Amino acid sequence: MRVTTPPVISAQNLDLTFTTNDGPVHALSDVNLDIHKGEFVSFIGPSGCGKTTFLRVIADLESPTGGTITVDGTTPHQARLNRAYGYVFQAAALYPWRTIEANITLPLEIMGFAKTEQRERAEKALALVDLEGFGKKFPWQLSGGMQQRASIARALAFDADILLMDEPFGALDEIVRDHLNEQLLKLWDRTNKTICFVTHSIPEAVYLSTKIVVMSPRPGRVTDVIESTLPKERPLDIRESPEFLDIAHRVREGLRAGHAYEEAV
Amino acid sequence: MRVTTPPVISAQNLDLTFTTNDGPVHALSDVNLDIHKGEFVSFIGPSGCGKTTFLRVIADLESPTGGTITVDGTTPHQARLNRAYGYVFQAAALYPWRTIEANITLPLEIMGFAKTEQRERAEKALALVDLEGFGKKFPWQLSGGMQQRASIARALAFDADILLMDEPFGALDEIVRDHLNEQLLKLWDRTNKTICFVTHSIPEAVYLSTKIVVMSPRPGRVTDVIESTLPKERPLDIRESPEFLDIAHRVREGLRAGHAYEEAV
Amino acid sequence: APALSADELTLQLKWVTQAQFAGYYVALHEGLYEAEDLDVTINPGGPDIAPPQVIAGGAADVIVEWMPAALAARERGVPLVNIAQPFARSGMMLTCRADSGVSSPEDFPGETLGVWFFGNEYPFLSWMSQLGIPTDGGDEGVTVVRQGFNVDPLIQGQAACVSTMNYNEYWQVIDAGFSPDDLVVFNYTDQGVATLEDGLYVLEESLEDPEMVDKLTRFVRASMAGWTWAQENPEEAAMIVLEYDQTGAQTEAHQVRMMGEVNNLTAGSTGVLDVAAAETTVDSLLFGGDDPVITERPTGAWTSVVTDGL
Amino acid sequence: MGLTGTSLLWAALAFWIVAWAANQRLAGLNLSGAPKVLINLLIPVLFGATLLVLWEGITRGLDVPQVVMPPPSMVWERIVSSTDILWADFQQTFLKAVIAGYVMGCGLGFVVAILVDRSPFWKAGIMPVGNLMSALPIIGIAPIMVMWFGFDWPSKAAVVVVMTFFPMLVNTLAGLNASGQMERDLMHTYASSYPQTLIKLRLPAAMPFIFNALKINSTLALIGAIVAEFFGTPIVGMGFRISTAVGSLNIDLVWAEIFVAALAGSLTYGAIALIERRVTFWHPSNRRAR
Amino acid sequence: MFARSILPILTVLFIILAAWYAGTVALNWRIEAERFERMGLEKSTMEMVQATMAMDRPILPAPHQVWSEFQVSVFGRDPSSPRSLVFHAWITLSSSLVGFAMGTLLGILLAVGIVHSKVLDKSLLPWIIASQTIPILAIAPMIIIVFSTLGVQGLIPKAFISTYLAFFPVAIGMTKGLRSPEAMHLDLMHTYNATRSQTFWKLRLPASLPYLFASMKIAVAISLVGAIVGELPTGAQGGIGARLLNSSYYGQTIQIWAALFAAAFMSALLVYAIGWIGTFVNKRMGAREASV
Ligand SMILES: Nc1ncnc2c1ncn2[C@@H]1O[C@H](COP(=O)(O)OP(=O)(O)OP(=O)(O)O)[C@@H](O)[C@H]1O
Ligand SMILES: Nc1ncnc2c1ncn2[C@@H]1O[C@H](COP(=O)(O)OP(=O)(O)OP(=O)(O)O)[C@@H](O)[C@H]1O
Ligand SMILES: Cc1ncc(C[n+]2csc(CCO)c2C)c(N)n1
Ligand SMILES: [Mg+2]
Ligand SMILES: [Mg+2]
Repeated sequence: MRVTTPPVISAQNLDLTFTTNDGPVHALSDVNLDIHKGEFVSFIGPSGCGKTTFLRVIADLESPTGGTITVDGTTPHQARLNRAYGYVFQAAALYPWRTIEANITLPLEIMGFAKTEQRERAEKALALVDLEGFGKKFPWQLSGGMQQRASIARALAFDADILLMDEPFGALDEIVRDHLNEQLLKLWDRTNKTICFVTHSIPEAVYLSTKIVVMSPRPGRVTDVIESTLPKERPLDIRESPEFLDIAHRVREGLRAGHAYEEAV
Repeated sequence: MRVTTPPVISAQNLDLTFTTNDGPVHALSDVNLDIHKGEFVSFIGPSGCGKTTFLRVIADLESPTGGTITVDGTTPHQARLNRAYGYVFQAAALYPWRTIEANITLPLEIMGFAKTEQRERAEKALALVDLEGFGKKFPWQLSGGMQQRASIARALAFDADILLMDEPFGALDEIVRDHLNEQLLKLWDRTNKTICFVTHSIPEAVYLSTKIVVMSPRPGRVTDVIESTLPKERPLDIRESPEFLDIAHRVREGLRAGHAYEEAV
Repeated sequence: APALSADELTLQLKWVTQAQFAGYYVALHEGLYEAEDLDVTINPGGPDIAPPQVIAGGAADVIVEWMPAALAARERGVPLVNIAQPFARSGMMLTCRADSGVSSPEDFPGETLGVWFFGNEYPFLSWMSQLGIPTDGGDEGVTVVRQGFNVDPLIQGQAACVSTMNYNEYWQVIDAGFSPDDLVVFNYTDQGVATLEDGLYVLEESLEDPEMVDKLTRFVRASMAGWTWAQENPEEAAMIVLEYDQTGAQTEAHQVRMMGEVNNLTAGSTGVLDVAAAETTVDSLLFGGDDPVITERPTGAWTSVVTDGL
Repeated sequence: MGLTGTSLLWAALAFWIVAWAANQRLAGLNLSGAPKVLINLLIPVLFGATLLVLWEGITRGLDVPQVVMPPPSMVWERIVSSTDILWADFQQTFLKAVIAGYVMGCGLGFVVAILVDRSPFWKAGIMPVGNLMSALPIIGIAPIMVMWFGFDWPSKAAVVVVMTFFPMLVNTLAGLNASGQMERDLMHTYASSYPQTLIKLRLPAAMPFIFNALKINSTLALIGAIVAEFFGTPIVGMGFRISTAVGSLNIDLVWAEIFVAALAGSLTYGAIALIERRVTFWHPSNRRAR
Repeated sequence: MFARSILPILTVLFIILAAWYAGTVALNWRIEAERFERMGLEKSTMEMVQATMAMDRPILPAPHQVWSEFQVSVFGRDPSSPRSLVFHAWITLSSSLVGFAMGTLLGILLAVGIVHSKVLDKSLLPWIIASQTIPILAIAPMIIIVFSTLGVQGLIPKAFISTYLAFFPVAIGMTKGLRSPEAMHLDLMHTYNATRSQTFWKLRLPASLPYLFASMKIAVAISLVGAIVGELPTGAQGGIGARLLNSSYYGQTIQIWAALFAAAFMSALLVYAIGWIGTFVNKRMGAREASV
């Protein structure tokens, strides 16, 4: 339906091999994937299958050793210089010497926003992740979940069109996670951002995404791309619907196939 | 049904307040709970509700500030001296300078087992968690999941009747987790141990337990105790049965009630 | 065996092993101490070894020390007594560069002078106080710097004059390419402020014990024999010193030359202290200034009970 | 002799035991807030007092000659009576040589580290050579510096510069690499410029290391300056005084100077540690549990 | 390997050498010029440059002068003769190794005490720090004298000074190391009802070893400095320090530099050796192989 516009992220025959001191590690092999504007794409797969690596290639944090990738129609490098994306790391990676607010304004300072705008945006971002009133605290004074939300706020603050999120909710309990999932869906709905989302949880992937990319390790390949048939409007209890369970089942099957090799080391 | 024998663990009006430099933290409040021999009890609740604290009280790693608790009919202190339980921590906590085997024999060394018996028991424990052949490896040569299994083997090695497990599978992906859940159930079935198991995952709690304890934070209280009606024999696809979903629903409701206050910090 | 029953005695030198102490090394090496039934241990000194402290701590029986330092220590409560004086003359000088414009003591004010401290500063201080020159800088006075271990300050022009011994540092200046004409030398003896150097001192309590006095007498006798030997065989004596030098920094030529100069200072000494010279030393230390080296005339700072027995 | 002699020694030993027991008690107390701070100060002070009493008791009780080791009471008298000398020496050695050398040495080490850090090539070249240089015993450097920079305090400052330069260089370089990969990647995703990353990430992350070097250097600098004064000085300065006082058997003055040195060193160290606490308040070693 | 580590070192060394030669000419120029002037000689610039690099007692000797002195006094002489640097290096090495061993032991004991006793923890640390602000060279002569009063001479007093310097980094590092096990690892021992000594031997000690080796590297370097300092007051009894001092006393700059380099070289070797032992032990303890 959206295929008329060019994809926001497009990978062709992408290949990435790390050279380590005990031989090369083939982290990504022949990955082909198009992601269009406004899509919510989840990446799922066993540990070490290359999910993080793929996100890092998009973010110009790794250079592919083969194939091509474009982001926003240009190279990842140019896209990074254009500040085309916000990145949420697997861990919160907040700077302990900055308050939560100062952590959120960090990218804004670097990108040269005015002081007042910095403050405004930080406030808005804090509100988005339900952290009003915690701006003056230091990271270690917050729980792990709150820290993770602060790091999401930081990625949201400068309002890039692409959001790259690497297992942002890994450390949270199910209820908080559900809540943040809902919030994220709302945000995505409202802003029409393109979101790439790595997760280990099948229900989470199914609940959030318009497209689920299943990967398998050694070398990291895309084994399945599942387009979700769920509606855009998704109450939490959609997760008990047969359609949901169906997609979840398909994802689980795809994953199990990947595991057939032997379990990840 | 089993109420004729005295409970293995019994808490009455248990209370625990931490004094910290910014005021007291009420971690456990008026907890009443009986756990009988051979039960598999899961603790579930939002972050910071006192699950770990409760396990630590049983293990004599914290002293309650009110109420009473007996373990094996005696005080937790005496029970610890009797080496009545094995404890599996939230992280694997293997000693990096010891091989997997030496990690498993660590408690045996301390408890003064004979060398040959140490080796035998280590071998048996390794087999129990599917780690035959990895005894001579060092922890970092194993994946996170394998490390966690090694730490379970370590707790099993000295064959205590009580097993305290604090989110042992938190860091694993779903497929590996399912596998370990199955193994754990088999072990429990075979040995008739009493298991206290902390988890964040509702399906996991429901799948494993004979009894699910739902807790809520601030102060940590037991809000619901759900006796499972599932049979002892539990194939993985029992999780798609209506009975299972029913219990899961009840747990989720209990949890949500706990969250109503405000989310955990 | 005599070696077993020999009386033990420890001698603490004032400085490192060099021809300045040749008499003692010769006596040790040639068996002169052994002949007196003595088992002598010679401990070399160094820049931070204060022999009076060593003897007060009980780590030596006899020390080689300059009389000003010994008298100063006496005032500080270490009852040192001179028992013999092998050095009849003083070898201390102040050596100046001719190109610094210093040709007489009147030229000192405003100049920078290098001085040894650590108990060796007393002759200089008493000389300056006799001249009435303050030593705390300024146009009227001289700027004193604590000279390090060598004569580099003079060679490099950091000081107009430095302290030298005529048997040692003076020759280092010459070796560095200065000819005697490039230098102006103030000999402390010529300036009338000679002080006695390199005497043998013990604690008062040693002299209360007749046996110890006998031991010391034998020691002084053997040591003086060593000095005489050194007078007669300067080159061999220098070689003996080199043999005892554990640092390997000394050179043969230097030690032979030093031996010659030192022999000039010990010439004619029998070990007996010249009381007149000692009184001169005391006078020059007591004299002048608001800050004399010693405050009152010492009593009992020297004795002849040991040399009487020679 | 009566009371002096051995009874004094026994009294000192008794005091030691009593003080130890008192400390055992104090350390066992479970307090918080102001009393706790007080106790934490009191315990080491009591411990120090014990050492002094033992020292006094042993020197007096065993009749140790005061030219070998004077009792602390005598040292104290000397401190009080010679404040002018001590102050002049302190000025010469500490206020001039140590501070100048410390500031220059640490500053230079810091600047060079920042410059070198940009180039792996220079880093790979300078680090091993730097390690070798910091292994040079400074006693050897001191006479050379006196030769080069003259007798007054600049030569002492130069020794201090040499001594403090390498610890600062090595620590700053290590500190600049202390920021985590993920934190640096974060900056990279913002397309942050080099100076921005330096100021906003790498320097703050390096602070614990830099303060480590500042602390090490604060004791090194004092020792270095004093030692350097053994190789030629004008006739003022702590090292000068110590060595001449040994020569003239004013051992009480020696200990008075040592006291001043230890006091100055400890206070400097304490001050830097205090600043460190304020600057690196965020570091896990400085913050109490949540 | 070459481009990544050797080439940069060579480049830096080359720059140092170049600066050194330049410094030789610059620093020695005036004295040579004055000397020739006193001798009434006229010299060309080239001759002057050569002269500055061939002085007997230069302010700064040229690298090749130092090197040839080093070679001669290390390889060219009987190692048992006091003229050989090997002779002196051995004297210094033996007392610094003894001091290092004692310092390490003392540091470990203090750390064990601090970790296990609340009183020691609270009372000792400030004084351990204060002890290091005492200028050791100032008391070195007195230590030598106090020891000789007790009848102990030679190696032990020097080793004591090394001990005094070396115990500090070990005590600090080891305290940190013994406290490095995470709470969880300690709790684990607690659940086994392990005794204090079991916890020490099976947990605290192995966990502290990396810290121990890191601080031993610092300690071995400064124990060498301590031994050299201890040799200064007893100037005539051999050792690198005595050599330095006597060379200085006789203005033998070239000898000073050669001795200095011998000391630096020895110290680098010791540090390297400790590092090597540390790596070996670490490997035996199953540490990950370092990537570099
Ligand atoms: N910098 C690197 N150097 C060498 N190998 C690397 C590097 N980064 C990742 N790898 C390897 O590449 C593979 C893919 O890693 P990646 O981090 O992308 O996995 P992942 O899917 O994100 O796993 P997880 O779920 O555990 O986060 C792994 O085998 C990993 O060990
Ligand atoms: N040693 C301690 N000192 C002070 N407060 C503590 C301590 N340990 C735990 N707490 C507090 O007690 C409460 C309960 O903590 P606990 O670790 O038992 O939670 P939990 O249920 O295990 O949470 P999680 O799911 O995050 O592991 C929390 O608010 C926590 O901050
Ligand atoms: C730091 C230092 N102090 C004193 C002397 C002087 N000194 C002591 S004994 C003696 C006679 C031997 O030449 C001399 C000159 C020195 N050179 N260096
Ligand atoms: Mg990843
Ligand atoms: Mg917990």
